[in-house]
Amino acid sequence: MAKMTMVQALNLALQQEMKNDDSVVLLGQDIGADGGVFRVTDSLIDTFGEKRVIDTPLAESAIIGMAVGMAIHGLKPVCEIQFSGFAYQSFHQLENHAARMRWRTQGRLTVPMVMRAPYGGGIRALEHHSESREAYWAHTPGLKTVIPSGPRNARALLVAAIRSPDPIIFYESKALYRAYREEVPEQEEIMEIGKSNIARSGDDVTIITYGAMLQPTLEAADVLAQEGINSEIIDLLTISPLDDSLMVESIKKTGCAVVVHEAPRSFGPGAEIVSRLMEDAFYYLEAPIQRVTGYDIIIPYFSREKDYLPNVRRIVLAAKAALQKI
Amino acid sequence: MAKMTMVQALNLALQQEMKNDDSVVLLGQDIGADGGVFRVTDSLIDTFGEKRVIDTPLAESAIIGMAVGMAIHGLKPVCEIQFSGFAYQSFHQLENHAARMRWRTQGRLTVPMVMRAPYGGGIRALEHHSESREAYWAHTPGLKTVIPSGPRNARALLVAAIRSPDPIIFYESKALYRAYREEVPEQEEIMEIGKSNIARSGDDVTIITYGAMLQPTLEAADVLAQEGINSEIIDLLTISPLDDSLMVESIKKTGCAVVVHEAPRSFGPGAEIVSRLMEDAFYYLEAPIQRVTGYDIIIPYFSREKDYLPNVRRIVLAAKAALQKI
Amino acid sequence: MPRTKIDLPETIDYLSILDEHGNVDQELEPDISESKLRALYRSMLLGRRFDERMVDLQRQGRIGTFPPIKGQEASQIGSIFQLRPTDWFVPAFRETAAEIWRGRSLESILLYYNGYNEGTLLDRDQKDLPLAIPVSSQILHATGLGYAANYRDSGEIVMVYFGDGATSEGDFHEGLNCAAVYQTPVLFICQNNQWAISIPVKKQTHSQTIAQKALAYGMPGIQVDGNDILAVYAATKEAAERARNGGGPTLIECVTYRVMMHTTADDPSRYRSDTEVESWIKKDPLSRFENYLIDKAFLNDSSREKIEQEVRKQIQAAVESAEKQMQDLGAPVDMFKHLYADLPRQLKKQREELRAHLTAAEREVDNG
Amino acid sequence: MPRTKIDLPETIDYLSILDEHGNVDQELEPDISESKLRALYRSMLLGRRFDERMVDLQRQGRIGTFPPIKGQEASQIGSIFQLRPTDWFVPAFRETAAEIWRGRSLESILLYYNGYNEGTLLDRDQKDLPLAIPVSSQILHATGLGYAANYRDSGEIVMVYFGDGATSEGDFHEGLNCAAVYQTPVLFICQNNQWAISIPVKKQTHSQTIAQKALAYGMPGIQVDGNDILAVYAATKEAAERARNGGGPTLIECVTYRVMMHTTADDPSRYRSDTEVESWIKKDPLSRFENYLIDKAFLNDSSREKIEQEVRKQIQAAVESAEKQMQDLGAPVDMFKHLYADLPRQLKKQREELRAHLTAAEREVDNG
Ligand SMILES: Cc1ncc(C[n+]2csc(CCOP(=O)(O)OP(=O)(O)O)c2C)c(N)n1
Ligand SMILES: Cc1ncc(C[n+]2csc(CCOP(=O)(O)OP(=O)(O)O)c2C)c(N)n1
Ligand SMILES: [Mg+2]
Ligand SMILES: [Mg+2]
Repeated sequence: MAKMTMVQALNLALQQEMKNDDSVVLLGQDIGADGGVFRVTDSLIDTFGEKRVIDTPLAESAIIGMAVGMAIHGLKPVCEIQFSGFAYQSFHQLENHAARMRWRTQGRLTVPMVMRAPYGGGIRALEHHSESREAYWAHTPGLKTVIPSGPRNARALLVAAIRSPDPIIFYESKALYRAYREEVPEQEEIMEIGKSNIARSGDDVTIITYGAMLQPTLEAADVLAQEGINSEIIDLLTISPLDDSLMVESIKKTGCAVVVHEAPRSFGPGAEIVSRLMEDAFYYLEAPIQRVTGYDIIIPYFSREKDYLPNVRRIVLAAKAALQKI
Repeated sequence: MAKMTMVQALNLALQQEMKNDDSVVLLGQDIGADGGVFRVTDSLIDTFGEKRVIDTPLAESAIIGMAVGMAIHGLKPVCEIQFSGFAYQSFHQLENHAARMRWRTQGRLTVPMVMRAPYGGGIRALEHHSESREAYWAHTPGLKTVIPSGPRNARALLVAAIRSPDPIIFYESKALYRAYREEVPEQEEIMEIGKSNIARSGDDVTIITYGAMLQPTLEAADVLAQEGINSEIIDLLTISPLDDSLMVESIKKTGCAVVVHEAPRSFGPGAEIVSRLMEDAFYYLEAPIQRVTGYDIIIPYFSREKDYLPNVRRIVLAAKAALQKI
Repeated sequence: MPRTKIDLPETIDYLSILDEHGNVDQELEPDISESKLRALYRSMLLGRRFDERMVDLQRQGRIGTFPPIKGQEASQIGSIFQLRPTDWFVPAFRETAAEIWRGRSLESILLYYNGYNEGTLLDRDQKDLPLAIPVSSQILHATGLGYAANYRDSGEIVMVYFGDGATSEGDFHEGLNCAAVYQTPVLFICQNNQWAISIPVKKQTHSQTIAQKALAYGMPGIQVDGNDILAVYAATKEAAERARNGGGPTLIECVTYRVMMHTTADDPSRYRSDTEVESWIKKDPLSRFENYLIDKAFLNDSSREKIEQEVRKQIQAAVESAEKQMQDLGAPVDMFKHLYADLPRQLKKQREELRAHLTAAEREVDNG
Repeated sequence: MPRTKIDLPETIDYLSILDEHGNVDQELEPDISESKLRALYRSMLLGRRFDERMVDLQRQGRIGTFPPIKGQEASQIGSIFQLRPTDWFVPAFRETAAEIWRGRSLESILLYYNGYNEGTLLDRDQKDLPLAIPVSSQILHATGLGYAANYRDSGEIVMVYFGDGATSEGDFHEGLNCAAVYQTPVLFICQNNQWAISIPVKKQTHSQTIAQKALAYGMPGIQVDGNDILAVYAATKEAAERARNGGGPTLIECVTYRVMMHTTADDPSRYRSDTEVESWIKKDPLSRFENYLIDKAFLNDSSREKIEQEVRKQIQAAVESAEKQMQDLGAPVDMFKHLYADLPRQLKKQREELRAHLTAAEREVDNG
């Protein structure tokens, strides 16, 4: 096993899947010689050539639209959209076609493609480079939305995404790309899409989160533990379809919950989580579920972004509020 | 006062605003001689000429992107996207620019524009013509999303939208376009954006809805009334920013609620409504809030759409479930 | 060094072989066998008659909204003819004649326009995409298919259709640009039928032709008389051969006319004159081709009538069979089919929710 | 009737006036006064020196990611010169020199690249759009501004900038197509700097030039040596005059080179050779223009040095002033400003939530 950053782990997943299956091709802007602006596709062009590591013209609708055609033909395209904030140019290709082709052809033509895109704040990037709008995709029937939280699960989920018969939106947190290293086994590892994970067990309060927000949530749990509060942390990993069973079970134990995400609060992913818990665990809830989220504004330019993003302090306070301790 | 369909009422609003203010211009596909495929802009080109009623090339990004430029110049463009399912081609122009220009220029340049688009099912239309994805816009900071429920409020809200200093997404239910007529005063009438309306008072159960779903909800209330159940119906009118005060007050009275919309359930508008009620009225809630919505699938071709859309029966049952009567 | 004219390698040609009256330019006349000519004719006629029947059915409330193709039969049949079963066909939404040529059953078309998802079902191995309603969006799929064909070295080519209006969308641009960059074997067939709903082509673009847009991509482009099946045939043949030989994509503009309304929901009298329509009816592709075949003695009144009868019978049988099928179709819970390879748990729950509703509702009806 | 070549009214020219060594084609030499030439030179130099300083500041961690313009000064200053204060300027994100020419303060640029929203503030009546990061998206705004200018009969023209990469996006196509349809007074200035991050222009498009893409829209197009300020000046002047006289839009391709990295976050050694860069440095627009001015005796060593000193002082003063301003900026609650004309209630609540958090957090820190 080697210690890897998330970037390296993702690179490993791509490399191994490409080795295993010549129908896997990559396409996107600057993914060839440049290796992607975050280097996730570093040196893959040297191994697999420019027919499989396809530098595209500067056109997002083309990246997704061509991938739809390639997938119909039997390839397994893995698209890189340089930043998730530039995926909107391809929104119609995702909604009108990637998400619908199987359904529109009664299962005859399928679109086993992946759209990888870096998302989220925290790296002092320029505007349009720090958004977290996974809710758009989560609300779109026909897609599945996956957001890993660390190097190891990023690798295992990307393998699953590439092999998935359905189109997958795969959001990668820029803040996590090089945040830390983790043991990632050389041999194949794959995680099931649609399954959440208990990142920490506890029975006082349930905290549900995903992606980059797992880190401050874990830290918050440490702080809470010092005050004798045991948090159970659920790392969603897949946003849609939502694995609500795990959280429902947790609430039955804790009776209260906090949801943490960077996305704007209103009409955000947390709203659906709250609603599922309302529907399936209402009678176990002792207090309103707290949402610790980005505000309903555009994430500010980087001098202020740290005050926009959820942090340990806000999570700790919300957990206490959920426990009616403040 | 004349009895008008919603189409006529919208036409009246456009006509009067154009007469009052020569900065109001319309742009969209087939809005000129054709009067729009639903005739909302009928004969306006005869009155105001083709410089103000602008037939555009077949390009949605162009419609919104040009409108952004026109609005910056001081015009008040009212865009028609022929069907809301074709607004995605312009998603980036709305998210990157219309929603952000004021913020990006510290208030120096503003984009007082309206995107009108017919949405929703129920008229036996071809595929891509019946979606209800207002949640995409509601989750987008910088936009406001308005959905009228009848001819009179459609007119008054469109006037407000045109005069709004902020960009407005204005969804018009195709099913309501010619569903019935209502008295619409000739003289100016304007309603405030961001305010909901009590469409029916009651104190047993709160039913929250908007747009085309108001009609079956009102019918459901009649059915419930026959069984002695008094529904309070809240017609949202504005989806975002959400006027949660009215619903919170209602829950304090009724202790239970149902949300009704055509949009897919998961990550849909109902999720935010549930969350707001969770946050501000939790201790008044006696039972879980029910969601009566479209399913998490693509709305089926028209032979099956009536079974996809919420109907009176489903609303009645949900109200009873909310009341714990079943 | 000073101001110089840049020489562009490509020029844009116009091709016409068979004129309005059926006179042929013998130098350009392609060499097509009698049986093939007859096959082409039969398909054009079938396209025409089926179209007329669909409009009638819509008027009778027996199908939903339908976009007629009348007048565009030569553009469709003359081009699709070049496609082998192993090649890929990517339609827009007004290619009924081409879809039928490719093997789509009339029944499936009837089901589709009756609002049944089952109407999109084709043979499993048919290399045809379903029709695409979001204008221009399908163009990129063709480019992607062409890329994959090159990648697999399969020798397949791709033919994608779209209208004049479609050329204004960003996807047209991105699709053609990428196709040229990757030299994918794609034939971009623009049926310039002069109108995009109510917008005439001169309000769609300021360029003199659609064909010249190929210059923006360093791609060959040609404009043909789209009501002249021989010209369409010849231009497509040349482009298909080039594509098969690694010569990359071509843009072909077929100048034709939408004789009918945009769809059955449209009223063209609001935006165009009868005289314009009549002037184009004189250029009808079907009668022009008929005259040519008659001149060549490949057709006469009785053989013509025989084909006419066959076609009508085929259509009538399909209508009856489709209407029969529909009686057994439409189980509402089927709306949950085929969205995902495996239905996620939440969707199974929702399907059961729907099923329960339907059963209960039925019971209520049964109980009065 | 047969196969004929279609005559297109437009041709694509190439224009160059001042060669690499500063030799001028006297027949084409534009008539520009000495004081104007000096103003142009000073702006190019300011653009160059400020750019160098920004890269240094980034390397010192004193600003965030920055896209350098080095090598593109002639393309920017030669074109923007035509714009009156009453005209509209629509930049992409690599037009620092042009922005400064228009009156944007160096301080605001420094604030912007330091992550302060306040860095986008310009004079209220400045007819300049903020820079646009989503590639190509700004092109449509220019078309819309041009429409409005025509509608108001204001006589204004619009100048919009974008790169070679931007020409692949759908918005480029839609923007130019609509501009030609409505004959809006827009100058589309493509700074073809050969690279879009790591993608060379020949992988961006298969067309020989960017200028020829104008043919797709029936719009005049011209290619100029973008490192030759006189050629840029002359081509832009002609197009601006045409636009002001109702002649509609023009596409101008300035052939130039991005001498530096894409942004300070980029490492160009991964994808291009030093020899390529060096060959372009020989074509440097600034030294070329300097030689021209020296030949004309409009500049000499001492006047050159004087301008150099002025420019450096101006930059130094701006850096100091901006760094001072920043000390007072950055109240986090200001992030709620300017999103809506009036802050909706829910957002006021969220702002109070943030305020409360900040106050409490401060208190905690104060209490140790
Ligand atoms: C993206 C998109 N925008 C708008 C529409 C509505 N619409 C359907 S067909 C059509 C006109 C298409 O014109 P053209 O491309 O010339 O094809 P034709 O109808 O003439 O065959 C329009 C505007 C659509 N289907 N998709
Ligand atoms: C829509 C969009 N896609 C991708 C990016 C990321 N990106 C920023 S600049 C750039 C290259 C731009 O190239 P070009 O248009 O030639 O301009 P240049 O950088 O050379 O000035 C890319 C891909 C972006 N900003 N916007
Ligand atoms: Mg057309
Ligand atoms: Mg460039």
